[in-house]
Amino acid sequence: MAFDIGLAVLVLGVAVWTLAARDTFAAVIGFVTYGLLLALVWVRLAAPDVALTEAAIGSGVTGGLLLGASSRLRRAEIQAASEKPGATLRIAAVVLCALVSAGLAAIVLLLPEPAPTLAPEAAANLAATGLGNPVTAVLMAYRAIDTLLETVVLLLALVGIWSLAPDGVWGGFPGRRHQADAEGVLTFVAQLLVPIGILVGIYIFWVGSVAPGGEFQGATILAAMWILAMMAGLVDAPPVSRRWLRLLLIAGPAVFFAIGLAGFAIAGAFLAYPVDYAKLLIVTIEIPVTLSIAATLALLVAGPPERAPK
Amino acid sequence: MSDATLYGLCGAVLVGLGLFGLIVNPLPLRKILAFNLIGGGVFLLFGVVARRGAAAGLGGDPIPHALIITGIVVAFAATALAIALLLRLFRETGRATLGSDG
Amino acid sequence: MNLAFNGLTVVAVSAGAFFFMAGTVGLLRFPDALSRLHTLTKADNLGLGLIVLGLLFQVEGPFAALKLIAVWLLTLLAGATVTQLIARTARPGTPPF
Amino acid sequence: MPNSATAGGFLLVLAIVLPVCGVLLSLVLGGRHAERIALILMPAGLAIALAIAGAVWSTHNVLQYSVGNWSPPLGVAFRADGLSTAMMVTTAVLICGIGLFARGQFPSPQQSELRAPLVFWTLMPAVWGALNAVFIGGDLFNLYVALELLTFAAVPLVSLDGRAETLAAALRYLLFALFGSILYLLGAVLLYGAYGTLDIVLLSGHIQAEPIAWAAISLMTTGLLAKAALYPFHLWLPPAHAGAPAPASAILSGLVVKAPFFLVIRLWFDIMPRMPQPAAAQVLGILGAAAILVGSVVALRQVRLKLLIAYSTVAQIGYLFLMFPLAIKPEMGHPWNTTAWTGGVLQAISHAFAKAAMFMSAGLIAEALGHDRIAELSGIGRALPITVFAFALGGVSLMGLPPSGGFVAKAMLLTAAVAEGQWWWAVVVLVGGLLAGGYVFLVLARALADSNEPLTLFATVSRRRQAVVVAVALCAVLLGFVPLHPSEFLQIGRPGIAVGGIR
Repeated sequence: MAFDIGLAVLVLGVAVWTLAARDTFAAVIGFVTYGLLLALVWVRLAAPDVALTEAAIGSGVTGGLLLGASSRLRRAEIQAASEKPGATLRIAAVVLCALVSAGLAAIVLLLPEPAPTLAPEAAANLAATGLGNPVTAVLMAYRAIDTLLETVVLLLALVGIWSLAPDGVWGGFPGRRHQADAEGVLTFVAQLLVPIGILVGIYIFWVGSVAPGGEFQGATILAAMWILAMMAGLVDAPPVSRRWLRLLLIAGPAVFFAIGLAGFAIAGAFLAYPVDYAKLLIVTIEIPVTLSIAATLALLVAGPPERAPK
Repeated sequence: MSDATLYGLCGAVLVGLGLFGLIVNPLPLRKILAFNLIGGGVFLLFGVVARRGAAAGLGGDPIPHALIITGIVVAFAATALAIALLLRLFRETGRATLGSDG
Repeated sequence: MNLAFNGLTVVAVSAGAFFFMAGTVGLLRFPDALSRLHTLTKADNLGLGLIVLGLLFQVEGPFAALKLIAVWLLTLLAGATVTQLIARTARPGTPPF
Repeated sequence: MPNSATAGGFLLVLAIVLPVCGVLLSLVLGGRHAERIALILMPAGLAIALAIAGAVWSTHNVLQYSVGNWSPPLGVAFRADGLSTAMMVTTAVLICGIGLFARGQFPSPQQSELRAPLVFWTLMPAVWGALNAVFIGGDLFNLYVALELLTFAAVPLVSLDGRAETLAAALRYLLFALFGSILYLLGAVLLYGAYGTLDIVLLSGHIQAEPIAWAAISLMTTGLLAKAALYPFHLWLPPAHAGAPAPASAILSGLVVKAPFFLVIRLWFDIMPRMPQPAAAQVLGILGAAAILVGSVVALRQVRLKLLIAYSTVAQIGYLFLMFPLAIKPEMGHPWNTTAWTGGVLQAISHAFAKAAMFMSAGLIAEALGHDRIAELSGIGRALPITVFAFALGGVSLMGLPPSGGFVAKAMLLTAAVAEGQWWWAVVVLVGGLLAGGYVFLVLARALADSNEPLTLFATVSRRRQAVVVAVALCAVLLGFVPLHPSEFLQIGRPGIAVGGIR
């Protein structure tokens, strides 16, 4: 229990520091630390899947994105510092936020004692999905429609980011051309880490059906490796107009829809799986979805096209 | 005072802190950062609800765990779009602020 | 026999903890991002190495020992990569990419 | 578990799957195929919406479908009652109209692929699919994902032409939308913590009037009000809707803003029917009244036409929320409640058509004149008579003059207000109508005045696009012939409502 109190205080301390830091670069570093500490909290709350996701996406890729943005916006910060809001707004904000926190804290203490839960029902139906990991069963079977719509949400976010490209370079290369000298440490270390990272990503995706892990965490690690390869100058981001890239991006949702619609014929309902083929179908969906999400996350970080196509 | 309740209180304070950062800080990049803090707090509350619902041999209720994973991925997509908009605004106008009000 | 192992573990882990403490002090006191990164990588390599060394004595099978060493090696590799990337971003003046 | 779906459940799935598959296809094929795919989707989606309406009307019962054969609370259910079917048909008809109108503005070239056309023709079906997902969703987290789908499809539409102020408007819109959806999610978390389910029907069974339920509902309502741009949260709407290209602002103001309003209805009328909350409903009414007054007054002082119409949207959203104090009563069966309920829904539908017509006609005027400054609109009435006529028809519905949907909606709100003794809402409705008349006539007077020097038109506007705008405006007028008593169709699915009426 003492460890939990220490961890909770540390998380709050880092959060306060992230808000109070004057320099955005320091705030982003604080945010990444906050994300990793939160991953520790998830382990303490017996949610390993969420801990993986929080570490990989919550603090990893988001942290990388914020880091890149803070360094690009460093020049704009000097003249913006003057726009501090008035004292009255700050006091009102403090009062409002204190009320919100106090209310939420009171509610946490008021939560009903025999906590209502769906765990028994989820565990009972686990056999029908042929999966070992109940979280993956919820994501891919019980609430498969949420996961399906979420892959489409990622795709729309990417279309939204691509729509910010200047008209002249549409169809061109996203982001800037990263340079790194060939003999440098970064290139060497990247060449060593990328294969290992891909191996770890595939393992985490594969183990997801029986143990903590899954497609989102595995896809994020694969995306991180692609981002690392791009930033180390090993490979350049593919131009946006490439047909294979767009096929790769929509492969996940397309297969998900196809098998979902096939469910009408073979299992009587949309996104339903026949009991004895359930795991096979789910894994058949998860492979393209993992590849699509990995590509989408990497291109979300790369940003809109900035260099004209050849 | 189980550890779930402790983290619940921690989540409640995180939501308040993030809300304060979102309202007060004029820089959009810091607002996005504060938004991610609130997201962390809300998901922490959801995790506490899951931990309290531990039953049938599971460490926690799997439904909220799956919803939190979906929520984290959606929150990342939102952060990526907001930052792309901000960077394009900065390239167009040389300013990284939202003009007069917040 | 395990008394000796326990003794070695305590010594190694506390040495590791000392290096982490040294790294944290460095993080707080050094002026700019680059020198801070330098101290952190030191704490990471040596501190974690010593802690892993200390834990090797407590582990029950060779497979778990290999897993611990793999964790250390992967942390080293990932740490070096991340340090390079952050250093490139944090270097004032020159455009990062 | 046998799927408790009625026969038409398959249609509900198609209503979401078809548009989203269209998005995937147009992203891969790209180029001119995106426009062709969108044009194929329009009649197909309209047919599905009408088929769902037919199924709901014939069975006179809610169309329910459990996805994946997992019935709630474990799985997610789709439900289409009278209200969601009416909104789906409105969305289908309006998207077809806007799609035809947009063909002139976003022509996709034969061989190469341009940015704006591809993005528009990809995101329009995405908005459609997201709206359908919001209208038939039966699970609070599923509705959260549908709301995010809608936000990510709508925000890029605002900054489609890449100007600096539209980028700032899109960023502010996104920040408000994220603030809204995180509060909504927080409320959903508390409801799950207290009652162990996120399904709307199950929740309405479990929920009691206890502090945790009040906190969750107020958080979710605040979040949804931020997304629906009701007064004090309306700052982001005018620059975003005015900055977007004409078809995009028609979609944003006509349809996208209605989705969070629809969810507030789901919250207040479906989840908490038995909880006594007349006082809280008065707060919503007061915010609505404030939105009407602020929106209308600021609209009167606008210099640019598109900003005037955007502020008019802020005002008309206020009307939508007047429905809550009038239609919410502990004993829900009272006939006046169903009158106010029907009036509120009709206001949402007629405003969608009227506002879309006004934004599209403003787009045509801006295209023809090269600017949309109201002061220099004189002579446009002679140059583009059909467009100005369509703008006037939309204005008639906004003001609430017969025969228009706006009139029927406002009349029902008025009768319900007077019959229930809450006369102050009647005063607000009348003042709002006068102010709306003010800014519509302001524009029409300038447009119909004949200018002394000859008008130079930048671009000739095709007659076909003007005909589409008039057709959409006529839809708003045709709604005026809806009978003045609570419609039986909208009552399908309401818990235990006696369909009384004004005799």
